Amino acid sequence: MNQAQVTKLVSKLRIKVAPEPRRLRNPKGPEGRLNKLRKTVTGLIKFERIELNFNRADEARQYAERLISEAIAHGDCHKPTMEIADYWLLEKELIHKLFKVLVPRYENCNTAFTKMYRAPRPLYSRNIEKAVLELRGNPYPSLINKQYSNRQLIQNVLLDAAKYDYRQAKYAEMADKIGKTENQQLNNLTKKDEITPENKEEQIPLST
Amino acid sequence: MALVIRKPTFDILSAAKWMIRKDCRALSSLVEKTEETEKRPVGRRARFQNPALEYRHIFPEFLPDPNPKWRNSLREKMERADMLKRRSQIDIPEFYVGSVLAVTISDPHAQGKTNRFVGICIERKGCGLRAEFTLRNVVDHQGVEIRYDLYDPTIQSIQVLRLEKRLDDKLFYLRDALPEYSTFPFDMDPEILPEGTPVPVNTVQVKLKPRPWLERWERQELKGVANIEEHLKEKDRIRRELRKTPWEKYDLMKEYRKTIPVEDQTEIWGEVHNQLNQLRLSRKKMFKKRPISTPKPQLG
Amino acid sequence: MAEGKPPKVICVYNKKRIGYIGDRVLVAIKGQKKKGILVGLKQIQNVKVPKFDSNNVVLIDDNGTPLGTRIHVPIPTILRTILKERTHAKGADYTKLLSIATKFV
Amino acid sequence: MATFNMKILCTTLSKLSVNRVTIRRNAYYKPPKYRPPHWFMPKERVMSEDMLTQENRDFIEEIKQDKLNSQLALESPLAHVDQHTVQWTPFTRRVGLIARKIGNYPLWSKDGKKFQTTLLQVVDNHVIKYIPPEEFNPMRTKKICWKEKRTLGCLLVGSETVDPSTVTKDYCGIFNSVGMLPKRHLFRFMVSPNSALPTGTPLFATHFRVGDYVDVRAKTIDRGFQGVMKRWGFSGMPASHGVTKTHRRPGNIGAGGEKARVWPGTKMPGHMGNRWRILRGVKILRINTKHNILWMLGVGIPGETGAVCYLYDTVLPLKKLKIAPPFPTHPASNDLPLEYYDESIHPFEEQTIMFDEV
Repeated sequence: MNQAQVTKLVSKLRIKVAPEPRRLRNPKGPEGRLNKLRKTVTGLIKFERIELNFNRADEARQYAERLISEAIAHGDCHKPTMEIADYWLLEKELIHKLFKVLVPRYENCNTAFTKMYRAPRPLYSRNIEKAVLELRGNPYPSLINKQYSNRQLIQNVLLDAAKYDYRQAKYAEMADKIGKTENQQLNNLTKKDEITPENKEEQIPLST
Repeated sequence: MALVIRKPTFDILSAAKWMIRKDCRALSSLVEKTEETEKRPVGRRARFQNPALEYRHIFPEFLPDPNPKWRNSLREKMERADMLKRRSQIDIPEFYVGSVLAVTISDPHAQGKTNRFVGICIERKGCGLRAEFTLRNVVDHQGVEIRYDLYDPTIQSIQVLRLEKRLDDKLFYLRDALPEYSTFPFDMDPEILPEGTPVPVNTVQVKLKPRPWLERWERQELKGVANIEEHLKEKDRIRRELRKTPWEKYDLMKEYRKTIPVEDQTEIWGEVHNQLNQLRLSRKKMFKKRPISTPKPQLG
Repeated sequence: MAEGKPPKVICVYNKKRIGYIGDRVLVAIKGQKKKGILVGLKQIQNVKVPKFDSNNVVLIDDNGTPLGTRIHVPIPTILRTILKERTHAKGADYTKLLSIATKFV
Repeated sequence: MATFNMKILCTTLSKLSVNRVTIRRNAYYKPPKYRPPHWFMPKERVMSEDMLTQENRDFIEEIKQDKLNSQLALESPLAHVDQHTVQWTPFTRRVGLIARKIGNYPLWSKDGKKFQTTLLQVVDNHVIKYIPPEEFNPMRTKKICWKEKRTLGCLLVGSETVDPSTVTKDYCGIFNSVGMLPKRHLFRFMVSPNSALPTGTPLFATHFRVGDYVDVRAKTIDRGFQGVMKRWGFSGMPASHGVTKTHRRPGNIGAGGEKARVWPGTKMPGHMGNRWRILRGVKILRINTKHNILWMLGVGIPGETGAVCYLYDTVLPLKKLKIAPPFPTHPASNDLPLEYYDESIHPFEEQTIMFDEV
């Protein structure tokens, strides 16, 4: 049970992070892995939508999210953040894009900054899984057409009807519950009349 | 004629419908816009300025182990509750690696059933109830190190004799350093810092004994060691260059997997800090009348 | 370890042949074989048990009386119970060593 | 005329061809007796993307919430049945619990020793169904001695209510028939007939008492394909002194002569872990009644953090229950103390431990 590091403050990522990092094996070892990921992150920030192997896309997505969250958290006059941005973005004009375009775009975004889809696999082949990685709010047309507010779908129509019945049943239930409480108050009122007729007034305003 | 009448009415109808739909959309969008302003979360930068985050330096063991395999919110909550119960019984002061502590434990093996040890804290590790720290001292020219559990119920008192920080967060090189840097008299009286002063950083540069050393100190970026270079041979310098990993500084995910994110931390400190404050205030009232002595310039 | 080569532990008298605090050992010192008790080790110890910068041994003879008269290094307090448990009525009495110890840590 | 009839008879008989159905009846073949228990239904459902509008989704959430509240409001049927009608004997077998392993941290004993403990949380367990012994004929395996088991009934216990929309319909059917929401884990406990429980009774951590011993059955951590040194604890070969190309390998696997073959059961590299194992005689040190958490002594409980494990009363002769436990189970009551401690454990809110002069 080792102690968490307290020197740096990190904002939480809104994507699923695997417990162990992927090695992305290559001749240069860990340094080569980071160089590979630098190229992918640079491409993602530059083209805003890229298609590549799933493993590399998933790792690069984590690093891109972390880079954008650092840029948002510390802004552009924080020296270590500038060094990190300089290391991670090979084309230096993308640093301006990061701080001037992406930071205002994701300033108040409380969901993930990137989206990743599994690319369709060609059928009879053994090649590797592909994935499409894109920044949220990119200028391209959307890849999936979500008909959310489509009322005419059969399930929506049926659910609306079910909702109506359910609400009616609930209101009916509440109505007769109130009815029951009322006639309870009435009969214990009648009981009280025989015992103490004079303090009748205080009770009536109370019950109405 | 009918046709003619029907056509304009049709236009009016569709226009009216268009207007209504536009209004309600405008209305609804208006409504949404106002809702959105309230719902808009606090900006990300503000989340970093939360004052409770400073507690992470004073109580590092309250942050759980960041390994996702062992994370469980209920177990952490129970562990924090137990830690606070233990802290209500004994005052665990604020101390860092490099401060000089005096620990008194009830020891069944010793004659007087209590055992007091004074030493410099060279390491503080572990989280939750497993947090522990190591004290080092030179007694009769023999270096002695003792490990203590922070939340061990047999600890009677932990007293900070000198509260200070060092340039490194682990002082293992004191084992290879000259003995004068880790000798502290047992009857050393505590130096009380005036209220509210920041924790002083002792920038002493320690002198190491000649090789052979216990660890390869030249490969760790140590700031608190003076004479590493004079003990090195050429092959050590070459091997140091080979082993260097300059890219790890930029590995964002490696750093992310070692820390607890800000959102989790604010949750933890929100739950814990008022109880910790009450414990501190109650302790401060008890020690109001102590005389304030200025810290004597001491070696090491 | 006044002069000459430092003493060398030849054998540890326990089942696992690994020396822990309070174990009896056979030590080769200045060409002779002597018995001794480990009083301080560089090994990582349990919580609240002190660990030293050098391995320290106190030479004793067969029935537990220490050969020397003074102990320079501090002695861990846990040794008092370990040696008490180890001394049996008839066998060697190891607690004599504790009586000449100057400082307990 | 007769011969004519005979001829017709023969032709009809010859048309009646009886094809020979061969049933394999040779001695050593026995049809396999394995079959899943009769309440087994496929559980996982393929989550399809049903494009609902936001209101409809909220409506579905609302219905789930109402059902959950109604189930929580369900009052335990044990309250009516008074406890003392049924007598506990050392031979009756009580129902067990389904718990989730949530981590481990140390506790200290009254004489200052540190015990590593494992925390098990009993997440809302409910009895689903009781099957009496005559109806219950479980899958026969050679290992379990059947004579004694024939007298045991089966009690289905479910834990951790799950969202009904993520589970298949016929898995929900098991629970709807009993008026409960579907549960993530469903497990059977072989219990003696007199410790049967009505359906819907909640089971709590106070079913066991502090200081009792318990058997824990769970799947061990899945370590994948492991070599001989980690899987069987071989010592391997030295790393130097001229050893070539074999440091962690098993070495010799058999003898010569007529034994010159590999015996079944030879320890070799292979898949390690993810097997059901029982850890017997685990002591309970502390119980939290609010969150239903049990602190078990030791870290040997199989499974990683978050794994599910089943708790039974122990069968070890020396650690068996001697005095009557809460039988058939502890009734739901909210005036219980928050924490129960074993007498050897030092609670954290107590004073620092002092050893007095002997």
